[in-house]
Amino acid sequence: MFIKKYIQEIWGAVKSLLKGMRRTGYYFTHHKEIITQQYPDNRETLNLPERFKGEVVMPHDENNEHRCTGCQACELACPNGTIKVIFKNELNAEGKKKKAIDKLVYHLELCTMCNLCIEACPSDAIKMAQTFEHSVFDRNELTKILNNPGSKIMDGVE
Amino acid sequence: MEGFGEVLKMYRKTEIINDSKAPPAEGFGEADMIINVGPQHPATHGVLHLVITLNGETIKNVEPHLGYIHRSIEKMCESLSYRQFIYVTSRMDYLSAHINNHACALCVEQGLQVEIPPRAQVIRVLMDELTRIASHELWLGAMAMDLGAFTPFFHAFRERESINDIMEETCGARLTMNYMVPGGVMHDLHPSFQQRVKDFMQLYKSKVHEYDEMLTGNIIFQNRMKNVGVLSAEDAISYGCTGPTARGSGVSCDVRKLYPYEIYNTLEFDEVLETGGDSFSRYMVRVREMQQSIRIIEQLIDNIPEGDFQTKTKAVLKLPKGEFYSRVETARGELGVYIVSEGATTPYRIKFRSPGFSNLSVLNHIAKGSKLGDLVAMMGTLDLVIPDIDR
Amino acid sequence: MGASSLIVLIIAAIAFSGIAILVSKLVLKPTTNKQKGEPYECGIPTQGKTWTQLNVGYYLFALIFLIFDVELVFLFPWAVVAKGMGWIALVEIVIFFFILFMGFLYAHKKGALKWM
Amino acid sequence: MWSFSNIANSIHEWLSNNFNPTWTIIIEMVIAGVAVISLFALLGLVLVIMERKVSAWMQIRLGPNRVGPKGMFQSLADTLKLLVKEGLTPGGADKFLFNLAPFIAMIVAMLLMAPIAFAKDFQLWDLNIGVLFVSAVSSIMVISILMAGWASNNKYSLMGAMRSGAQIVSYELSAGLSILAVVVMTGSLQVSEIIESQRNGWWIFKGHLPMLIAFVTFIIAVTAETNRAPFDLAEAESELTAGFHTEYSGMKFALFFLAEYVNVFIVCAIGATLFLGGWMPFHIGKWEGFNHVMDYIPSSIWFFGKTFFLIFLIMWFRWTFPRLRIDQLLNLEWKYLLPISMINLLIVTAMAILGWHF
Amino acid sequence: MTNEELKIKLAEILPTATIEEAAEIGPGWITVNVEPIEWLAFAQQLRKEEALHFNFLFCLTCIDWKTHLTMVYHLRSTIFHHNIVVKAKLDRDKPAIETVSHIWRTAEFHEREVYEMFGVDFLNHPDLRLLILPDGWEGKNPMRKDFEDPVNMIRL
Repeated sequence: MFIKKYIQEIWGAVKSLLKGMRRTGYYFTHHKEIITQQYPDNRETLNLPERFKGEVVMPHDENNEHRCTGCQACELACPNGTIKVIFKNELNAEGKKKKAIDKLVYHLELCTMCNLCIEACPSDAIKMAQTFEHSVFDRNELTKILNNPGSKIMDGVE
Repeated sequence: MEGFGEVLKMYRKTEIINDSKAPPAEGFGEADMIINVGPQHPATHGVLHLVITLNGETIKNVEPHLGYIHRSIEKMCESLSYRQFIYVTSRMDYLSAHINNHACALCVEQGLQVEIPPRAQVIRVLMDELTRIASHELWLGAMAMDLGAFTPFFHAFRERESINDIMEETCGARLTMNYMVPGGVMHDLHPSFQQRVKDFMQLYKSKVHEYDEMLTGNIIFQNRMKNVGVLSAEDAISYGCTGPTARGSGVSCDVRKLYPYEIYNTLEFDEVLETGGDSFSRYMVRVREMQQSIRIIEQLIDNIPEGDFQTKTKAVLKLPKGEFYSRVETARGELGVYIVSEGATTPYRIKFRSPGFSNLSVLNHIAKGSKLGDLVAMMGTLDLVIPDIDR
Repeated sequence: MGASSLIVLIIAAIAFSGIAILVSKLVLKPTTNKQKGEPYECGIPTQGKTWTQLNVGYYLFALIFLIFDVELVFLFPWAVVAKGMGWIALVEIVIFFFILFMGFLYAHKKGALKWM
Repeated sequence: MWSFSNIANSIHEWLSNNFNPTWTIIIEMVIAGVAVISLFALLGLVLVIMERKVSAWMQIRLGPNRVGPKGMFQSLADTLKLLVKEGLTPGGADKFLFNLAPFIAMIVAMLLMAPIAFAKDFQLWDLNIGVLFVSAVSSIMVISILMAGWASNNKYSLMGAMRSGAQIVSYELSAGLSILAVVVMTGSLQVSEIIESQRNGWWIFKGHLPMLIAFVTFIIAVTAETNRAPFDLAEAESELTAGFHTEYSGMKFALFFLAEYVNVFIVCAIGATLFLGGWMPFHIGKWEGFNHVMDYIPSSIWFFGKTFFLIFLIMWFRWTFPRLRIDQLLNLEWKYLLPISMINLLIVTAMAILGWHF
Repeated sequence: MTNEELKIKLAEILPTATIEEAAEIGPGWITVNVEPIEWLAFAQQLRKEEALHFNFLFCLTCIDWKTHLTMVYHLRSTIFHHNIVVKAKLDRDKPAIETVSHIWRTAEFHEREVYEMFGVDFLNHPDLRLLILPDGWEGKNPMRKDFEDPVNMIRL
């Protein structure tokens, strides 16, 4: 019958709407379900996973020595030209001339954090850091030199 | 950076010329008006530009104008090596970045004739399915928001966030992971991966009924979706639709079933098909597909074989001369990667057959004659990701 | 306060909005820019005239509304006395509604309530 | 006992003792104007923060929590932001109408304040056709929206205005019919008499099911009339970016915004007055003790409590439901709400004549 | 239908075409090289023929070989699930081929993309305008090998 169908239709519609309201009402009253992370406040407790790809860094040990041989594998592996290796000639202990890196220039503004340079590095000289707050006021600050001034290559790394 | 000024100049030049030259659509009447939806519009989720001819509230013609985020990825890939070009494809359909990378890796492996270890295969499939769920979650929230229901967006993001955390832990990034490499995957799984995926599945299962309460069963939502944007099976095929868009019209086109890759032929899952062809069917396909993905993950999560996660490949990859085509099922449909190799270290020509491009082309066909409000529902259920369309 | 409150309210509303707009005008210096004056259409220059005729679908509702709104105005005095008048009021209004409802059904059948 | 009416009376006495009658009236008018303006501004601030908190908690978020304790002053900061924004007038717009529209919206919202009884004996103008006044003035609201949409010279605005025109005039009917249900029961259009008639129980309880239906219809209709989701087709941000106020910015936008919220408050106040007994405390039959406790709560708290409960209900709708489409919206009115409320009115009349209520 | 049968069938329809098995693409892929003039008739037959029923054009692209262009059509049947690749060699200076947008509607957008990227003129295309590139770009075809980006910011 028409009237019966009409009323059933309305009842079904109201029921479906009440169901939705029950759900939102549940969340309105259950504050422990809140998932907001208050980002700048929780900076201390924010633990990024060790694999997080934030930026490329070159670890140095306490003697200011790094593991980079200047093989340019990272430079070749990079799809964007993010890494540039600049060489200098250096005299080693026996007085022979030896090529060594002067600067390892890293353009953070071009980097897409694809991890290919780290994969390509044969001597594990570079790795990904967990930093992620990269914003600066001057774009030039994003061009970084990864090796510390006066750093040397570690002994035994070929 | 001296080129930057010129880019700006060029941009300005092209901006002013614009589309005003475009002739009015056929049958443009007195009472009709042309209205631009996008590129800065809340419903286009990106920079899609639709020029809509309206008669009152009724749509007479929809014409997409693309290219606002065209980066010519195909041309870019021609100068990148076979290892490098994979990362760019994450930027195409950024919501299913894993699956894009997977397609490229598959194509390169096909050319190199490399067998990848079973562990890597399982990892890839797991990641693909997680990505698919994450993508559908985002779609669900965004589509609900288009229809004016704001709350499900946040509920959907809660689940998506836990997937992103899993991704972050294993792959090191949340959106553009670049985890697939030719020969396998880049890292091994994180030790806590299994536990976290199980936690996620528990979360998902405890919350999945919310979508029914908030959306699927809701009378307003049903009215908005049912009989809106009806796409027949023939049209879906003719317009080259794939993925949930076509499956909502009853076209069986799941690449995982038809042309199984990796270990999909050993897995038990259903190809989700709905026959309505309207927006509601497309919605249901995606909602049910999430459950199928959960089913796949359930089968695999306790059975990840031990072994290598990567086959060692040469440092410099060279594909033999020839043509290679691989296809995978992304969250939006069939992604084809067509590589033409001249035997060099870089591909000679790459074509990405992106699902969004074909799915978008059907919009004018299904939108004609419906209301302006329906357009939002249609665009929502076509699940357009603009970088995927523009490439 | 009586009817004079309406005057107070109107003046209050005008004063409130006027002061708010005036303060915001005083706070900043307006800058002029050609793009600023353009209508917002998602960043694309608008095509064609905006002030055109719109489809008649909107106006049919207005017409039907007019009929029903007049009916509503009739109902107000009736409603005040209905309880006191007793059954005669109910009978009268049933007849009134019946006629109105016929008109409503007619409009419905003619498709006036279908959105065009 | 401390109450609004006592304060008003004492002020009046003090003024009439110290000034001549003309000055008394003028000063009283100024005080009333200032009071209404402050109420207006306060309502805007409170309702905005309330909306944001309600939406946040429903969406498992925290909501604003930076400005002031628990984000209480967030809306104040928002107002300040809007104040220093430039109020643009687009080049192609009809400048006079464009700038007039927010004023009309404000005047309408303000005028509706007149017959509302905020507390016992505390009312600006207890006119004898109070309810009719409300339903008549509230339909002027549509003019301001149409004006804004038309004058903007923007297609989105025009569409939004047209939609809201069709929508508001349609829902005017069922809102009026559900108000009539109460009027039939009471036999008066005067707000104070309607409240007085609920001394022994609110209409929603006294009137059985038909009154409940009238109440539900009323709430749905006023949600639509105030352009609130799920009926916010006039703004429909995913379809028309911002609908009729796309071109408005700065303070002019803020006025529309404020007018919308005040309208919500007013319709909820009317709803509370008609169906929930206005400032009448909650009484249960013969529980004398309980009733006495209820009487001790000031009448203004009863009124605002009921009103804010209804406002919360409307906010709850907004953050739960998807938006309707324009034709569905009108279908809902013309095929469901209007016939239902018409038949409901007949039933209520029969009930009133038979005396089938408490 | 097996690949052998398919090959025979295709040869029947278009005797002038060269058919080869493209093993490296994957099993079951057949490459058919056609002349641009024959393409439209051939396409209609591929779509209409009951036994072939290639109703799904899932990829349409072009390759610039510096000396000539090649149009590549990837076709599939949703019933038989067999795939073929049809290639047509085009002149590089004045590339033109018949449109297939009325056979497979998806070609409409794909052809517009190829038109702007490679400059291939699709005859009888209903709406051959720029799709992705901004208006006023005419004349330069970015996907051709000799295209120089005027504002190449990073040169690797």
